[in-house]
Amino acid sequence: MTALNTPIAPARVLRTIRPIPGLDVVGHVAVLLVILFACLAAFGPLIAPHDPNAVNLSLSYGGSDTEHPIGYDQQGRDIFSRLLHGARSSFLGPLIIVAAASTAGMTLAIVGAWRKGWIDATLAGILDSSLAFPGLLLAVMVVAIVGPGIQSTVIALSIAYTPYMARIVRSAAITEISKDYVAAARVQGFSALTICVRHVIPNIMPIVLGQAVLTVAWATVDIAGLSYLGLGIQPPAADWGIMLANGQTGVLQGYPMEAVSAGLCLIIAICSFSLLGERISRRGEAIAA
Amino acid sequence: MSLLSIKDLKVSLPVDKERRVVLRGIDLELEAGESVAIVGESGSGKSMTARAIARLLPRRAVVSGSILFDGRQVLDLKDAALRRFQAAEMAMIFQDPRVHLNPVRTIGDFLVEGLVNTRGSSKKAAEHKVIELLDEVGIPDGTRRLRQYPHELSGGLLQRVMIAAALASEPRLLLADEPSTALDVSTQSDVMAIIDDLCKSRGMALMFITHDLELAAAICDRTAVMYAGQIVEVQGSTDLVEHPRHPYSAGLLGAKPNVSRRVQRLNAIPGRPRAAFEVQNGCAFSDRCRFASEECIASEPTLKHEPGGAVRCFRADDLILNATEGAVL
Amino acid sequence: MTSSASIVEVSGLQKRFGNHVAVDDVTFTVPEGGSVGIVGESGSGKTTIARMLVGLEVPTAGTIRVGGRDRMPHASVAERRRRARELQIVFQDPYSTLDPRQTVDSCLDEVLRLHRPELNRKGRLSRMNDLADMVGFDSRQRRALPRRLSGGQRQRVAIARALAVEPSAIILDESVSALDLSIQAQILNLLAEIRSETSIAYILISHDLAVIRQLTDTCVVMQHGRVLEVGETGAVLDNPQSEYTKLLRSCVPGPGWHPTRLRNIFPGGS
Amino acid sequence: MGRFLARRIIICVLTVAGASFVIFASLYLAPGDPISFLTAGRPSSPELRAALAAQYHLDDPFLHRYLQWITDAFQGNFGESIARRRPVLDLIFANLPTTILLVIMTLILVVVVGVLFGGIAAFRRGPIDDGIMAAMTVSLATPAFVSSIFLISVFAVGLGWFPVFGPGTDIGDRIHHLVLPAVALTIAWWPVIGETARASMREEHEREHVETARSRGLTPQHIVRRHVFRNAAIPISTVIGLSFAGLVAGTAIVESAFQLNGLGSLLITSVTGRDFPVAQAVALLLVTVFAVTNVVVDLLYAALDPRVQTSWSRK
Repeated sequence: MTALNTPIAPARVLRTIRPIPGLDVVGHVAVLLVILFACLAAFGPLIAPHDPNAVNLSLSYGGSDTEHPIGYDQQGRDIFSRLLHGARSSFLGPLIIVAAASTAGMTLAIVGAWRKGWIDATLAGILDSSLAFPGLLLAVMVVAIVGPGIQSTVIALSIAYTPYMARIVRSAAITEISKDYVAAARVQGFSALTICVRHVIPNIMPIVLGQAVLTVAWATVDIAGLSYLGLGIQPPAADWGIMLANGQTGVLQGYPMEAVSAGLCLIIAICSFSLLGERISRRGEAIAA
Repeated sequence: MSLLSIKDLKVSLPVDKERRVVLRGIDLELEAGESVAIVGESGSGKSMTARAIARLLPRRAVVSGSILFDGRQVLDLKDAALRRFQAAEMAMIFQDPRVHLNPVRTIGDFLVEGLVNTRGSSKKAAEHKVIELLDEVGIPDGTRRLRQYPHELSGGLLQRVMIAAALASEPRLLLADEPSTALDVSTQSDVMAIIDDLCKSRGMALMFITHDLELAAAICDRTAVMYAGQIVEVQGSTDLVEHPRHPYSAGLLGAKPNVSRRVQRLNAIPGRPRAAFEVQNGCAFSDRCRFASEECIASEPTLKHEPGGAVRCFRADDLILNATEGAVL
Repeated sequence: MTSSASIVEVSGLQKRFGNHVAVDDVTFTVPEGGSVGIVGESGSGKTTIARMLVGLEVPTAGTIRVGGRDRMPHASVAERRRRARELQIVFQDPYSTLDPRQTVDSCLDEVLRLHRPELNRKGRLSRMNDLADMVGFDSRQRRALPRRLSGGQRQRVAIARALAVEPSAIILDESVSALDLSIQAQILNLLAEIRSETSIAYILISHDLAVIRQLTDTCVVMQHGRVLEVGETGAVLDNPQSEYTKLLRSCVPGPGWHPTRLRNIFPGGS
Repeated sequence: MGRFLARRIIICVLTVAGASFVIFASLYLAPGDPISFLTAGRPSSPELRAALAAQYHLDDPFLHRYLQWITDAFQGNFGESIARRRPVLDLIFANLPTTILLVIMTLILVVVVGVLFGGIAAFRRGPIDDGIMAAMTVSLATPAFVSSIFLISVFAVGLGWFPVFGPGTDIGDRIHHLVLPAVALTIAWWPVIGETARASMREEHEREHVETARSRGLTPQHIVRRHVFRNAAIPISTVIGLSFAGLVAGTAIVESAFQLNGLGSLLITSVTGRDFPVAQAVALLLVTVFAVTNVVVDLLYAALDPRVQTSWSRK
């Protein structure tokens, strides 16, 4: 099917792609998978062969055929099309969460690391105690107040991930700021903002980026989990978390395809993001050392 | 027979995907009770030599040549025999005692574990013995010190604890890898004096690794100067400081500022020290040497033995080198 | 202006970190174009003095006058830039002294842009050439990132960066102690040349008496944050007055020297 | 040490106070007036409205309301569930045993599996290490609700070794029922411990003090036991402590997946069923547990690392 072939470029294009220096084979696979999932999130709904919400009860738990490679779910909807649509809703939330948490976390951390003193001490205290509170719990409480939905969970998780981000950035920023070249720049009379923007941030960027990619992985788990529990994205939307919740009924009746396919999509996506994020972080730490 | 006899010792280490040579053939003899200093700058391979003798090289190091200790081949020792050699025949002291002691174990644990684990002493007997040893290295209140943790002691005291631990096994060879470099000036002299005293009074052979030729001369009978993974000169320590035979030795002496007088210009050696793996054809020092001839650039000199020492230089006999004024022709 | 001949005047300087007094009642002056050494072992407070002089630490008490003006903490950006042109610093560790992402040229260029805004591209380039010549850099090295440079070369860049501001004095905080002997000699010679060419003043902080002797005219001996002895460097080292200076002097190896056990300086020693 | 403990406890109390205030105040952030939010459109009798007004002290000033609520809460009075018309405390007590048992079983599994395989990976370089690392990556990327469904599909529906749903009756039966949920949670959490164990043991084994030990001819077993394990225990136990909160939060998901009557599933059903008093009470309870865990982690750290003890006792 064209849908399957689209992300894989023709051989001519492939030859122009060079391996990324310093990245191992697994890292390259992770990069390709992350690109694949990004494409799915962007174009998945456009290339889906069928309407993900077209119900046909006569096809309930129908097996696969040429038009429907994975078969049908309980309500006779095409699982493959639902997976393609689900990619977007599964990644859009995490992406917003990571963007928000990275920006907020980095700002807080660098201000704290630069100013030191009571500002940093207070920040460090808050960060340390907030680590004990899982984002999932905060999201559940927000849902308790404003009701289920993707917006509320995204906002809650953005707040919940900020301290994680801030903690990592803070320790990297403290190491960087304590280096002599930063002291030299201060003695040269450069302003704090200039030093941070020109020197500190570019040098800790690999660590921030690595952590951001890792956070995409964890936020995907959380968003899917919340949707699975019925607190996030609401049915009948096509989403991997919802498909797992629906699929659980199928599992009990001996039709595991929906749950298994959505579960595998999640596992592969999370794997690629965490592998890639880990490698970027490790590289950043190696450069910083 | 020498206590320690090193012949053509070569070591290479894996770096990324390639192998890097760090020692390019070391030949050195050490008699029982004798003290020899190995002097060199960073990357010269002086520490690697000591680690090769103690069998502490990194896992994937490739070693060739021979190290005979009392006639036995150290490089062939395995498992229990190797541990017996390490535990009973030799001991090693390192540059930074703070990282070479386990921070979460007490001084007592550290001192006693060697005796209990490798000698089968009882804990009580071991404690008794190490308290005596601590007194010998200038720590009289040993009983109290045994209960302390490394972070509660100063660097100088920690280095004395390391010395006491080295003495505990009554070794015949002490390897001291820059034992005073990380310490303050005043402590440095004290620690060196302790090592010197104890080696002499116990008849222990000492291999003292340092970058300071004058400190080497004050402690050791003989000095070997290393450059780029080779020994370039061996002589009696005092002779070497007064009449260096190799241009590099003379260069090191001339580069050192003097505390008792100021000179117009230090006789700095141009360029930077070469690492063993960077050496091409010819003498490793030729690119920095004022006296290098065509021969020096074309082929590599061998370590030529002569009365009182050995030197690795084609032009050693043409040159009259002066320590304080640097090298002159 | 109290004394037009001194560039730095420090009086009654004190720094506390919590209950610990790192620097206590330190007074000394640096004449214009002079070279003053501060000697001491770890914990003597010598580095803390350096950091206070350039405004990286705030003194608990005492005054620092540079170029006849008191240095108050919390200066404006413009004031800090003015101060930068009075006093620069070169640190000890060659490996953290440069931004790993900046080439030698872009590091110097950044400083020139800030302190010599009147220069155009060409003017900056010619100034950079001068600086590179002064510290002995060729054009290939100037395009290199710090990780391609050796320790000695990095210290040369740090010196050039300090000189780019054209300060009246440079603080050398153990700037040669992390270097190999043969490289250290090169840098010491370089520093001596620069001083003879530019009449810049040095404040040299070191634990190494020989380095102090080689590069300074007067020196200050410190222990536990206090000044023990001040005087002409030759006189202090040849004829030390305080017990501590005598001890330091006696611990330097040389011809005929032998280490001695110094039980008395340790509180635990019998 | 005493002052350190006091400081940690003060921080703990402040955290609980802050969090409880947010949990309490969130009622007033909700759209609409509190009573109609609490009843959530259910047909409500005047008695219920009066009971709610009394429970939340709605007639008092705001701060006073909070103080009343928190005092009540610490006396065990969380009010009454709106959906089930039972005291909240009864519901919590009814659901507590499952969660506690599940957390204990999971914690044991996570620590044993994590430290064991992390340790093996640390010392067996090559294919064994690679294999364990790959297993950790995949396992970590498998969310607990996904592994729950896979486990149910294979071991409950397919092989029939374990029950599909429910909490069980006596203790043996309860454990039997909780095996699959505990395994599902373990799949998500053992790599966290495993990676730390591997990294810290490897790091310790490369440390200079281990080189000293080797130079003294000590046996490898002695070095690993007395130096590597002992020192690696510090980061490992810290990470176990930090994982605890996430693990407890994770019980909400597996309890829902396996339809167990635990605290987590109580929280979820009260949120989906708009039973706010129950949600508030469970959240407050969890927050308190987490804050106390934080203190315990710090104390553990101080107990294991002598450097920390002295630096704190000096402060």
